[in-house]
Amino acid sequence: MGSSTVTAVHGEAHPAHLQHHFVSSDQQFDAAKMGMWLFLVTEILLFAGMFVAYTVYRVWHPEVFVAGATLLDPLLGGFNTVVLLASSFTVALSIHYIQQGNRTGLLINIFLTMAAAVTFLVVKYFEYTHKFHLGIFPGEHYAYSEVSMPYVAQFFSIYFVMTGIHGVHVLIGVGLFIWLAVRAIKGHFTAEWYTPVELVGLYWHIVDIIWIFLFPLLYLI
Amino acid sequence: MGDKGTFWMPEQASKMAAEIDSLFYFVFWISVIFFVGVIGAMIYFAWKYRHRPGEEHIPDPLPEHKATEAAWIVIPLILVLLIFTWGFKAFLKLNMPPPNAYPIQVRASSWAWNFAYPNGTSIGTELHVPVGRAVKLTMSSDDVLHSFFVPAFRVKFDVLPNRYTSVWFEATQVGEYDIFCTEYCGTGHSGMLGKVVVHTEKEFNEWLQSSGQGDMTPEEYGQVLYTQQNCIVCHSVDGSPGVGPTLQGLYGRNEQLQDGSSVLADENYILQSIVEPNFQIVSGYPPAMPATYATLPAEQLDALVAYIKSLAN
Amino acid sequence: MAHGHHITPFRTLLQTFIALIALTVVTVAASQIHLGPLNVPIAIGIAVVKASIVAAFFMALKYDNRVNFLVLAIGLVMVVVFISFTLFDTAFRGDIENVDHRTIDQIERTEEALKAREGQGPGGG
Amino acid sequence: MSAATNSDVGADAPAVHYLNHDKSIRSWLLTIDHKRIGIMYLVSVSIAFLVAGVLAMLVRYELLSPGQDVMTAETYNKFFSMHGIMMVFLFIIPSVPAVMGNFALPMHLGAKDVAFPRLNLASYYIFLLGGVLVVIALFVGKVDTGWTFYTPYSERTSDAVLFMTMAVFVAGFSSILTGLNFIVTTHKMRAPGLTWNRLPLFVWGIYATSIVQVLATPVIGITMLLLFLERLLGIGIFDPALGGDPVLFQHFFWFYSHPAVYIMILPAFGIISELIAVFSRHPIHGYRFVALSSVAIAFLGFLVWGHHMFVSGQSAVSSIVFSLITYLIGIPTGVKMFNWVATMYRGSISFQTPMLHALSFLFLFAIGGFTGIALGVLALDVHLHDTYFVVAHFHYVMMGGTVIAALGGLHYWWPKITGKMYNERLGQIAAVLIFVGFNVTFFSQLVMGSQGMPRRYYDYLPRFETMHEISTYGSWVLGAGLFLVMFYLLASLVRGRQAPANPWRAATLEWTHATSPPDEHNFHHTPIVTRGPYDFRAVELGGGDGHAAHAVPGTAAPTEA
Ligand code: HEA
Ligand code: HEA
Ligand code: HEC
Ligand code: CUA
Ligand SMILES: [Cu+2]
Repeated sequence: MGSSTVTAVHGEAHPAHLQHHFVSSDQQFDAAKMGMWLFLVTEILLFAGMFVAYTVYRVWHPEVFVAGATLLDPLLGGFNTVVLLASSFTVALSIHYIQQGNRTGLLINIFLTMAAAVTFLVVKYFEYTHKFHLGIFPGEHYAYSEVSMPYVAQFFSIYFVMTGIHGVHVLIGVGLFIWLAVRAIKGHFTAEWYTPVELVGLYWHIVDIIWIFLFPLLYLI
Repeated sequence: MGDKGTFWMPEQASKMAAEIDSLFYFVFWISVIFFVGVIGAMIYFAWKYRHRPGEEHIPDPLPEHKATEAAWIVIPLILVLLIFTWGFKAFLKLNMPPPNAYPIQVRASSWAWNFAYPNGTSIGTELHVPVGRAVKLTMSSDDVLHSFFVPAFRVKFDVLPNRYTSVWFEATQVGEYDIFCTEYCGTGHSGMLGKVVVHTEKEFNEWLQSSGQGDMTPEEYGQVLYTQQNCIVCHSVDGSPGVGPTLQGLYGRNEQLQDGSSVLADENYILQSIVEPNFQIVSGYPPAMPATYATLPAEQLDALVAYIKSLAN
Repeated sequence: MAHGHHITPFRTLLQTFIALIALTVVTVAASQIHLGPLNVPIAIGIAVVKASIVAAFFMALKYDNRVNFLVLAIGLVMVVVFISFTLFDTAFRGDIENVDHRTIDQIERTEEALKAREGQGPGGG
Repeated sequence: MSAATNSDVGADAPAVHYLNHDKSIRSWLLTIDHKRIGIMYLVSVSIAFLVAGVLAMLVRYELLSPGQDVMTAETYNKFFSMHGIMMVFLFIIPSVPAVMGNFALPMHLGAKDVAFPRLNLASYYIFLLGGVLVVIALFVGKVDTGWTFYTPYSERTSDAVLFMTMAVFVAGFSSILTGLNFIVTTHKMRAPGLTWNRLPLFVWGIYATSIVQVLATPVIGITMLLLFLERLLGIGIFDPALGGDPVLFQHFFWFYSHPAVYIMILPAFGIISELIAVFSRHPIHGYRFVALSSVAIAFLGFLVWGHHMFVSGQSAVSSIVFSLITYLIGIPTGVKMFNWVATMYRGSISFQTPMLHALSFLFLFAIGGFTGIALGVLALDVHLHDTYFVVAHFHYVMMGGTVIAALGGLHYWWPKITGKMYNERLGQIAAVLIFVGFNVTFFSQLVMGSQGMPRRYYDYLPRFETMHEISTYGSWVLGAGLFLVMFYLLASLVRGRQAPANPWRAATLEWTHATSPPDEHNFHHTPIVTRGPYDFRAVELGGGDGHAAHAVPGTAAPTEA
């Protein structure tokens, strides 16, 4: 890893985006990307807590999870999965285009991703309201009489907390895409410098990956 | 060792205590040896190689010895594996009761202990056990976490709500030993104490037969129960209100109830208040009295009523 | 400076996307068939494959600095540690009798169920 | 490059440096200079330490005799909880990394700043927000849960716990961002020639710490979030009354909080490595072993959390696994201890204040570590768990270990941070006072603990009175020592002698290549490193920087001595 140390060459013309404490754009880009990966790992560990809760309660009460899954709609969940996968694709494309200096490609794909994220949230909203309507609330407020075995409330606590926190991440993603779009329109990004697009892209893929696990664990099995 | 224990460890009063103490002293002496070795060397070097004024030499770097590094990895490793093995064997013994252990049920609630015997006797604060016989306590909590700790027996285990846990011990000496609650449980945590009273087998059986009454009159016995069953936690006998109303002058009083009605506190009312506390709630008080007293044996209920009667004005 | 950055070709991205959709279809289909105890591992296995594909191609880990892969790998090891070591407890709770593996609620429910069964009398079961 | 001379490390006070190049308040509050951020952390965590320390003195005062002395049981419970929470989350976790790490790490690396300076400032303000939430929680109601927040008690007591869980969540975020920043800085910002084998051990310590911060802290975040939701919505994951499992909460809590104890100690190890080497004028013995043992401890630290739960009702299998791995941590720690002592062998040892603290660290941490081993023994922990033996153990490692090391580090870097020398004599007196006071306070607790005195007890049986008395008297000596430190350090700001660039004749870059206090951008020129961090001879011969005429210029690494 010694290769990451760089030789200082003073007098080199600094590009505008290069902060004073970095020696080169590459160093700055690599640093930002590694920082982002570290952040993604903290996100994974944050969700790990809920996966632990999921596993523990599933091992204790498997029947509850099977019953709980029947109350969730795999079609809506599956649809949302496809939506998120598509958004991952478009976000990867947006990076692909800006790397080639294609700003229109970048902008179109940012908007497509944003649209997908909003679709996801809308579907989630309908799923939630439907549940609330039936009296399916997390924990002690659970009041759905059709399925009232012991510990089913735990299943829905886990369901709501997991998808809720995931949903918050999607919402944050929407905010980030709006920010990216504004900057893209202002022409901030070039083939030389597109770090924010890259970082938000990474973030968005993690949000997608988490959903890739949530979908089968909650809806299917 | 004797009765007072050693500098580090309290008196030993159970079968496992001696083994735990040997283990403790084993770890202790290994630690002392290493401590003296390491810190002794440090002090010696600090003195021997101290910088002397005027001396300006810079010492040569020492080469790294693979063998030394390996030695101080391997030797401690062997020692800790030894300690581990012993610790884990003793741990299993400490937690696996022999099959014929004498069973007692323990209930913890903030901030009191209650012990129930197979014959229905139940008593707060004081755990009576026979000497020389394995006893298994099956414990549960009514509210938050507590922990049952008897230093003289070297046993401790958390008491959980909604789950049974257990400890066992075999007392080796007649006497009285402290019980502590060692899981933080709120304001009264440090007051959640108790006593283990170790009897000879014969005394224990007598105590159990009479449910602890011995040759006391019902009033006297009721007074004992008033403390043992923790009534004292909520009810005073001097007229001052506590969590619950005072018991002084209760008998024969016209009690104002929460629903607006009133009732004459006679024997029946008092008995019912104890076994079915939420049936009639006294006005101005929360329905906070535990319903657990319903399981008290009849003699004890009678004794309590008799005692409360004796407090009439 | 962009010379240093790998540009993932459009074809690769598209193929990745198609593979992901295909796997989603497979996982939904597999869950509809009853394979007994196999359903859970299959679903998780497919999810792991999908996640790896996203990481490798969309997130370009395959072409990236090794250190970023290491970061992710260590993070995942910790997730496994967290889950497995917690399971050492919860899956084996009560292994030496000093702790009951059931909660008191569960014990009471079982007793009630037994009582109800008895209440139905002989032949009722 | 190699044309640079020693003139930039002269003994004279630089006229313009990072402290005075811009004196406006704004330039402080919005600074992205890692050194200034370090100072802001220093002020904040010192206040937290002072408040939490005063709470501890009150706790000790109440325990002077059985029964009520100066406060009620409720107040006592509030006080020890606040003491624990503030000490852990607001003082010790940010202390060494965020203060000395911020100040020294980029300089050790020969960098101008950390990788993400603005993030660094953000993490300071997030920390501050955490602190504000703690204060709010303090005034809204009683937080009397202990620092462990065990359910279900934490779900039954006052609602102020809601604020406290949020405070811990927020403070955790700050800790994550700091760790993340340092990892990237260490990877990407090293000066030319500074290979991994030439990193000062302080950097290795902070690096290992940062890994733990990044991997463990998110879990306290989700734990606090779940606890919050549980109180708010009754989601029933941890509350037995709702079908949850209180022991599961303990797993969640300790998955973070055990690694957190290594967040506390690893940077301290780093400081001690620096101090022992510098004040023995001897390269650290077994450099690679000391460096890698930090990483080993960081990793093993994730596998032992269940040793806090031997009597909690967890399965015996897990107790056994956790106990076994617990001892393994003693091994890399031992490697460090032995190598430190070996470093002193044939050294040339001087006893300035930082070194006194380092020696006192070795003494106290050894006791703390060995008592830790005793607690890790399954059958012994049954007796010792939740007694003052545990309290003494963790004060020996946290106060006797981390805080003493931090004091050593503070004295060591004080001339660099402030450009002033403190009063050496008072420093030595205070170091001895603290050492003696500490032992009196906490050794007595070891004894009463193994005798059976439970912790978190407001009141106690008469037979523990003597030991409690001794402990309380000791805490007065300890407190006096610490106040003395505060006094002469503050005094040095006004009356202290100007510090030379390298008063300890150390060999790391902040001493050899920067003025005291340093320039706004740390170094006038990016240093080029051609030697190891403990090459005192090179410092003596060539002025110590890699730039001296005979030093090998360029980035090629010469073989190490
Ligand atoms: C800085 C913080 C810190 C550090 C470094 C440690 C270090 C260690 N701790 Fe400690 N610990 C705490 C902070 C810390 N601890 C806190 C805060 C608590 C209580 C929390 C609460 O409940 O509130 C606690 C509680 C605690 C418990 C639970 C006790 C209980 O509640 O019942 C245990 C049990 O195993 C334990 C063990 C250890 C061990 C084995 C080490 C080891 O890392 C020590 C290793 C060091 C050495 C062993 C000494 C040097 C080695 C040699 C010289 C080599 C030779 C060695 C051998 C032959 C063994 N600790
Ligand atoms: C970093 C961690 C840390 C530190 C340093 C301390 C320091 C001290 N602690 Fe602490 N303590 C804990 C962490 C710490 N504690 C924790 C986690 C608990 C458990 C809580 C729980 O059970 O939940 C605990 C519990 C605890 C108890 C047990 C309470 C109980 O169980 O009932 C006691 C009792 O004696 C105690 C005493 C002390 C004393 C006397 C000090 C003294 O060392 C304090 C001395 C400090 C001062 C007097 C302040 C002086 C400071 C200045 C003047 C500022 C100067 C600034 C600079 C030098 C920069 N502590
Ligand atoms: C946790 C607190 C608590 C404990 C322990 C407790 N009580 Fe009570 N008790 C109350 C409260 C509160 C009331 C008033 C509300 C009610 O009527 O239920 C009450 C009411 C009563 C009354 C009716 C008083 C009246 O003025 O009409 C009697 C009699 C009584 N308790 C007896 C006992 C006895 C005997 C014990 C012990 C064996 C006991 N209580 C233990 C809380 C407690
Ligand atoms: Cu009950 Cu502490
Ligand atoms: Cu620990």
